[in-house]
Amino acid sequence: MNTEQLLSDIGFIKPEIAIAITLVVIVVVDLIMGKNKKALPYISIAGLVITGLLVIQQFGTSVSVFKTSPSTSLLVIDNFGLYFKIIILLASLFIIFFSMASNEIKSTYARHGEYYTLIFGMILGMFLLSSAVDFILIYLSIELLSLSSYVLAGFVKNSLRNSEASLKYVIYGGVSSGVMLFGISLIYGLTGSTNLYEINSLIQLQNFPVVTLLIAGLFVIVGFGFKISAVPFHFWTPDVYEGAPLPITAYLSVASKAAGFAVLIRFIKITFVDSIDEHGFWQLISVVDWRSIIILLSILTMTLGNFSALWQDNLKRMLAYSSIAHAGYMLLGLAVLSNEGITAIMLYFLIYLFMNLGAFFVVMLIANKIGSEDIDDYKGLGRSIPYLGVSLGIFLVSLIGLPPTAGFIAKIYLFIALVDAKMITLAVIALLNTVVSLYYYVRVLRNLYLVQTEEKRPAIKMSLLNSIILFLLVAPLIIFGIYFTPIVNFAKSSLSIFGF
Amino acid sequence: MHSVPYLSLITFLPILGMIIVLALPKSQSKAIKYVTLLVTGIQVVIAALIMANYNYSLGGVFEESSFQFVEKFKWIYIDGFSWLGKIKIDYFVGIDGISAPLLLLTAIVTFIATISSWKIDKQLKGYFALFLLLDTGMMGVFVALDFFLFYIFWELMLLPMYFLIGIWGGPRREYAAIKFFLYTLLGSIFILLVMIGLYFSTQETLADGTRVFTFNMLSMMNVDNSVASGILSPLNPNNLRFIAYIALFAGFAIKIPMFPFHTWLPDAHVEAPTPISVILAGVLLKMGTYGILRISFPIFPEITEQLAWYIALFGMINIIYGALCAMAQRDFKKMIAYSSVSHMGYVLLGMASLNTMGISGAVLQMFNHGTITAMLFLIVGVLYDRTHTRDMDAFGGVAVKMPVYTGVVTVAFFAAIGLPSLSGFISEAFVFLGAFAVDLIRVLTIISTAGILLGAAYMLWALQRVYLGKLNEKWADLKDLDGREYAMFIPLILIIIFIGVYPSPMLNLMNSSVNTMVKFIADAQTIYNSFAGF
Amino acid sequence: MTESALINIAVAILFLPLLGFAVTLLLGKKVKKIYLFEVFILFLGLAGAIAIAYTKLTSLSDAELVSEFTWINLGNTPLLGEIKINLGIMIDNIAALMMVVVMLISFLVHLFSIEYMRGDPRYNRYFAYLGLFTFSMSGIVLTHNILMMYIFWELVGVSSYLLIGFWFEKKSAADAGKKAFIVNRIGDVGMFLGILMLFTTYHTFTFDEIFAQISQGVLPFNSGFWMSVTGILIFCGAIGKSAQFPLHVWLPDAMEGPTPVSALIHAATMVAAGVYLVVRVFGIMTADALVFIATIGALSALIPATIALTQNDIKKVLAYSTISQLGYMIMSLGVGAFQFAFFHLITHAFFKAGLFLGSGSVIHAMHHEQDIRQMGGLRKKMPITYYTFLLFSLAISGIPLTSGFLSKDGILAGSFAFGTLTGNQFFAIVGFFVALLTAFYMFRMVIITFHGEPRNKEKYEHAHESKAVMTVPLIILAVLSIFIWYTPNPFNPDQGWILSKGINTHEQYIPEETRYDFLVPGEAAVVEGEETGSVMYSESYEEAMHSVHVPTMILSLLMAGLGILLAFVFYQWKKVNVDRLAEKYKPLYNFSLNKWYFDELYDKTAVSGTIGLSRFLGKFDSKVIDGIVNGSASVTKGFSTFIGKFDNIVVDGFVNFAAYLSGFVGLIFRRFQTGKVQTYLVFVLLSVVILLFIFNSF
Amino acid sequence: MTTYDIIFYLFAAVTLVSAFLVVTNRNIVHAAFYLLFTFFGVAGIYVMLGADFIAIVQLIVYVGGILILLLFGVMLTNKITSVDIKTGTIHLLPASIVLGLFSGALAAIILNTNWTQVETKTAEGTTAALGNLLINEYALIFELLGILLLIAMVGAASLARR
Amino acid sequence: MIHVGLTHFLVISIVLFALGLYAVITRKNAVMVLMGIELILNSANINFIAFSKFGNFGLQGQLIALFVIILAAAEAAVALAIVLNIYKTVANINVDEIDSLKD
Repeated sequence: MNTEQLLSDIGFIKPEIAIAITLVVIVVVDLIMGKNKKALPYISIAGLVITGLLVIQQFGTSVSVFKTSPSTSLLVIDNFGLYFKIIILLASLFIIFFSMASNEIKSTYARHGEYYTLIFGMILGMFLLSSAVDFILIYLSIELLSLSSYVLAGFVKNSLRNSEASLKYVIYGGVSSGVMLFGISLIYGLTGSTNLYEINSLIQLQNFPVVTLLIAGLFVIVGFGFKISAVPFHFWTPDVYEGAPLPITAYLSVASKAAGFAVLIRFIKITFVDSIDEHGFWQLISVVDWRSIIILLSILTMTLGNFSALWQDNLKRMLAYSSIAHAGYMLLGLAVLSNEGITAIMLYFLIYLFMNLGAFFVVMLIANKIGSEDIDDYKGLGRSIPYLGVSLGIFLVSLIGLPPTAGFIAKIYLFIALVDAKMITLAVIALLNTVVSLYYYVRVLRNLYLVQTEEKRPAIKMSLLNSIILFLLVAPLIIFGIYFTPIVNFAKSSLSIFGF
Repeated sequence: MHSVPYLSLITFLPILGMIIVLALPKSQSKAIKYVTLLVTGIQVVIAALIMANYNYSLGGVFEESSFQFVEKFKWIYIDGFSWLGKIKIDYFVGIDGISAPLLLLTAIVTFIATISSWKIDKQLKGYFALFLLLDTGMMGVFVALDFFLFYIFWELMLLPMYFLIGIWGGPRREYAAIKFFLYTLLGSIFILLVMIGLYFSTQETLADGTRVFTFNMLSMMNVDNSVASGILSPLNPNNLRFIAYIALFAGFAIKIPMFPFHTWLPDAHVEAPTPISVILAGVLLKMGTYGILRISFPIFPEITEQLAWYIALFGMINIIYGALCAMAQRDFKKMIAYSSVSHMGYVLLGMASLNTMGISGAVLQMFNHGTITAMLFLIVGVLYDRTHTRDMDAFGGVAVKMPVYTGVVTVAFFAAIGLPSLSGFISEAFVFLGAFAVDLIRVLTIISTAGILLGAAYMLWALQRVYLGKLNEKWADLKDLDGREYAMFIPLILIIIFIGVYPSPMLNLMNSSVNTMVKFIADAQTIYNSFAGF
Repeated sequence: MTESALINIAVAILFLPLLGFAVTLLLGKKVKKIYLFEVFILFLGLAGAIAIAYTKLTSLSDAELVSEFTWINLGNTPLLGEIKINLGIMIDNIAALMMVVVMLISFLVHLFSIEYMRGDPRYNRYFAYLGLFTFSMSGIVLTHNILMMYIFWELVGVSSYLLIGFWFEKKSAADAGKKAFIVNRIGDVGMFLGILMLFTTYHTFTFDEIFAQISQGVLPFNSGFWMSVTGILIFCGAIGKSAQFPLHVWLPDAMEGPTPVSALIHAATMVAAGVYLVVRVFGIMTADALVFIATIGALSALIPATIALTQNDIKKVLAYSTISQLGYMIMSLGVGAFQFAFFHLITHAFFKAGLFLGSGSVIHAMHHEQDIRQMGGLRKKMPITYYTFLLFSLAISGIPLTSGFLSKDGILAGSFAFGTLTGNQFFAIVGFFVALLTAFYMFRMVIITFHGEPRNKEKYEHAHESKAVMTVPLIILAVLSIFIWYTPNPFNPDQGWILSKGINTHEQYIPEETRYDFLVPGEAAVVEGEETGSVMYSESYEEAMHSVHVPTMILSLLMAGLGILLAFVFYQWKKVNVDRLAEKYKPLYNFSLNKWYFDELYDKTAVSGTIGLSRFLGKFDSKVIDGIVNGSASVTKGFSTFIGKFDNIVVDGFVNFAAYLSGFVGLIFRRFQTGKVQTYLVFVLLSVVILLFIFNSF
Repeated sequence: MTTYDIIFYLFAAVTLVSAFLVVTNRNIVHAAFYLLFTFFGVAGIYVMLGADFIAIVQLIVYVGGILILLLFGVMLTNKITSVDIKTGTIHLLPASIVLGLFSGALAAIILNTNWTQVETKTAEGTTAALGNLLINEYALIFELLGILLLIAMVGAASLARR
Repeated sequence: MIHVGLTHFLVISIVLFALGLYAVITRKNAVMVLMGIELILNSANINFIAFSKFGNFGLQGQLIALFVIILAAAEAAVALAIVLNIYKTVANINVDEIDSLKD
């Protein structure tokens, strides 16, 4: 590899570089400006917008860059990764706005420089994760992502729950990534490579001991499962989600999960898929039965997520479990092992982005006012907050997956993929889960509207900015619920993974 | 054809109304009510125009060309590169003789429910907005011919209904609302699954000759459109059509509600405010049976024939069981609710006959039950408004103070009993005539006739307990009906008597379609049998 | 008059009372005298009915006037073929005669009610209901198809319900109305099933079309057995409406209605509709069905007669006697004496309406006292009432010179003849025995009410003869109870116009092998029957009736005389202490007094059974069916703390089983979420081990 | 048994014994010091595997950096806990069983696997080669690590400073 | 005794891994838990280097080990900062007592 090659490769990671530059700019500006930190969010937004433009520019490219050998590389730039980068960027953009509105984050005004730096650290980690095809890079990006999020989860220092969340997160994350690293070492020991494509061709050529591959794979899945909070690797999720500052919780539940899914899909598809038949179904190399493993994980994930959510009194915690459940649904799309399934996941994520962030946003605005995330404290609130209440209603209905919201489109695409693969039983299980989920989502609506209280509930004044953000979150759910051609087309066109 | 998009108008007009209602300030309560009344009133006018322009000779059911007032546009058209090919969902609405009576019914019942909503004073803006949203959902279900569209409308009704029961309902409204919500959602997920299964089993040919999967219900009814690999395709020897039929049927049965899925109904009715009970019983219950007629029967004709006996059995159970349960009730509204269970049993029985008289009877019974039971719930509402109790044993001798009202009650009750010359009789008689003619379900039909007797027993018992006998002094200052209440009852009474005396217009309205359907199912048997050898 | 004119008049008099009903009901509150409109309409109706009957019997005797229109036309249907439902009216002799009876009695009852009901707060509504009834009854009479018959059948049921419960403030009245309707419905369900059989087989409701197909040998399920079943099912309607055993229990209770109503509906017309129905469909009745009918009739004649012996309520006695007389008619139909059944229907209508109106007059005078033990000696106070009443009693007992003698004698002769032809004398024995009982209990009532000393002085003092508007109807009915209107020969009605010209014979259409042997006509009879329509039945039956005519007459006279004599011995001359006799045969006496305990029996079995079942199902529904989903309390009791929490969590009180299960699963999941990060890691390791073992393919 | 073997066993013994002492010792400061020996032992093993440069980095970073850091942590926080540190929680038994299963399975699998083994030459110096890789093929990762360290620094600082 | 080979190194790595996990899941003190994590990382590193030597996979293994060591340092810093932070908040770093966030 020569310098020219390096320079031309750098051209392909402009978005990542833009993120890194923004990160550095924030650090520098923070140092220069001293106590005045007002500019930081706007710098972040500018950085994100520029990055977004760069990402959009890249659509359609399909190259592998940073070659480690003539046949292997660290990164690939393909539409699949770019799609997830768009999701990550959108989520990040919203999170910046959330942070500006959040009382929790406002209370840490003095450390805003670090806050935005860490956010950008996460973004960089997620960007690399979405495109990485080498275990080394995958591991290190996960660590970059994790390190930033550990700190962010405990960012409000003097809050016990923040600190507790942070500690649990770091211990859990450290062990998970350690186990994953051990798994990677085993794969390396078998194949002598860390590149997914190379591993794939080696597995196809040679007969590696299946059980070793299985345990190594499982170890790797521990790491990925930790990121997407798939059961049984999810335990940190509710505790950390509840404890962390709300914008960070929202961010973890969408962006970090998206990156995790991107890498998980890549891992399975690149490493273990033999070929793709004319119907878009993936033929697994017959070493590890990934389909069964993922089916099991997804059933566990959605079932546990939904059933545990029934019990939660804290809305944040409930949403944490709900996000676990949604991860379960999305895993189903992977379990199908088909292009259609992946399209369904991608579509799901795009919609999930709006509905989940929206729900968190409303919860945050209400918490700002009433200082509680307890569902029982929402009683009778509906009439004093008409717009927030209705928006929350739409987000929750969308999370349930009822038409005419986009949540329905997300679900139906998933079920279309499942039925297409003749996995009817799974579809039934998922649908029954949907019914269970109704209980706890509707419970919020019930407290908002059905319960009548004597006491006067406070009205919540919304700033213009917040109203616009709220609108930007609600509108796509309704519009895409009724006319979903564009997002489906977007997801379908982004299906191309490099090398296939 | 007709250039006026009647069906879109009648379906989406309430949405427009909802937007206006939402835009009005809270203080303009009169304006909100009048907007709603105007919207529902226009719907009745449109429905009347549709009936006036309706061509009685066209059959519909499975043939797109013989549907009327058809509007078909590309809605979702995804031209992806994926092997799945194009995804095509149409905005496809139209009516035939099966849906036309129900469209009319919906317009009328909604209009009357609006009048009955006049006294709502709590959060009335929200109420009427949700009410209008519900209206759109109901209309949409009856006009949709694309399964996807149908499903969206079907689910669209859930949430407004949840809130309408949950916010404006009685003491246990939350329980009732969530129960309704859960049950119907549970039902609809089965429908959803079958819908997707059917999607993968049906392809239609586009103008350019390419084949695409489709949600078009009418295409699903045509065996030529089947894809051999589809799990619900009759061409597939390992198809799951039987299971799918049961799932689909269960989904619809919950809405009917069919024993043993009926337990949400009494609770929902008891807690719902009067106008919502009226809508619920008058229109929503019909959607279950309508769904079976519109979707299950023509898409799965061969299984329909196989399972006709079971459908009739459940019809019979509904009739007898509902009637006996109604008899045991003390709560007036609950009794009426169970009577709905019983009356919907006739619809099932009629459909199971698979012949013209039975299905005509079933469709007519849907219409008649819609009007009669709407009236019954209004009756309970009138009394509840004045006394705030529904315990039948707490009344007595109401007729002394409210003679006109009692007259209305008598008409409604006798209509519910199936007294000849009132509409209920025609449909019940048709159901029995149709069902009795079928050897297979004759015994069930004979058992079902006990419903005639039991119906009279519980209705008259209720009439006696509440209205006859010595006046309970507690109610010494009851007032008879006022003008608004006349406005609710008189149209319904006129409809009930008109259909009872001269049912031909209604029967003619549906006749071609019913005949088409009967023939379709009968003919399908041979077609589908030819695949059995695979 | 032309045929179409007759039809037009018939349609007019059919719908006029409906108009009267609507106008009287709607204007009842505003216009006080609107009832006169209703009475006037009835007058028109009566005139029209007489005109029709006269024309029909004189100039159009053999014709059957039919006018119909298509009500529902489903066209050619795929599986059922052509479905077309015609409605229409048919006037034959029987219908014309029946119309006169209905209109006449209805008119008289209207007149009578003007005075009887005066002062009632719902005066106008009463007349409106009477109008509705008259409309419905005319419908039954004039219909040419069984569906319309059923429609009007139900409508008379409703008007009867409304009129019985007219004084609905009285619980017993409201109860009685409900009971009448529901008990009737039992019969109606049977009739409805019969109609279903007919329609399924013949695809039409029109009598003539059904008959035509039957004569071509088309039978339900191609079997005579099912033809019999169909006939019996149709007859079920008659059992209900004519209060035949075992559905007779509603009629005595129906006496809660105003007495003129009892006269009109529950004595003269509506209850006779059952007989009229069987007359209409006589052509489809097989021998088996007829034996069933006769048996029901005989039991219905006998049982109420024994009950009437001990009743003390003047209207109850009359009610039981009505059932008994209707039983006679039904029995008569069953044994094949078709003409006499209808004849008795007419004569009975007049004298029984008279009896009721007479009792109404008495009750009116006694200020609504109905217990005969409170009466006595009224002969002097109310002479017109007394003498008419006496005449009616003679008629019902079958004393010569009355109309009752003629018709009853025919019935007895018919059953006697049936006995001689088949060897089954059961019906004849019952007939004669009931004749004895009838005479006895009628005169028991006459004597106690009108003879002797007044038992309740106070009420007696206030009693007085009724006004003319009440007595005139009585007199008219009394006049009509004399033989001369029906036949010149007081001992043999055969020569009378009513049998020779009025009541035309009905053919039987069913295959010969399913008929009574003696009803199968010989060659000659068939020819003759077709030509004149005046030849009764087969020759053998006619001969048998002729041969038993004289013995029957003597025997029936003996029976009636004996009955009257016994009544006088017991009650007038008091030769036998009745109370002691009752004491001596107390079980028998109580059995009769308590109406054979039918009400109690039905209450204990059918009524409580149904209600019990419904209660059980109601509970079952809320506890079990709902409980399967909702989880029953007992299951959840052990988890009460859990549930308490759970209630808050999901929805208040939503102890749903599914939710319970979900909650339980959730609870288990919850156990893992200890908040201790090291525990979590243990679970992760454990999961990896488990996954390893599951997916290990060593 | 060659010298190589003897040295190996020596290092192995040091590593494992000290590691065992780390996890079982009640005194956290002692444990931290035992960890020092473990890191030494591992460094020695690296040397035995011919990874001289890594061994040195191990010593510098782990011993010089991480361990010191941990010791600081211990010093700053042990006031209360060092007195009464229990080696077990109530989950000790089940945790040990699970861990035993886990490790047993892992060991069984790893030791039964037929790993790729090729005859290797004696190790040469690797530093230059590693350096080359680091700024050529793995330049991206090199940069990434830079940012990672920056983030870690910022993060740690943001939490630690008052 | 056989010649020292790959297996020997793997045994060391497995034992270190197990000991690390043991520390993580049983020790109450958060710093001890962090030490456990370091042991785990070390065991993985031994694997990488051993495999790369015995499999003759080139220097990649060593390179990974190098990265991991750097990363471990960063992680240790962050983790320790968090531990210190929580110590400041609650004066307790016993991991099993930090459980206010739970179901």
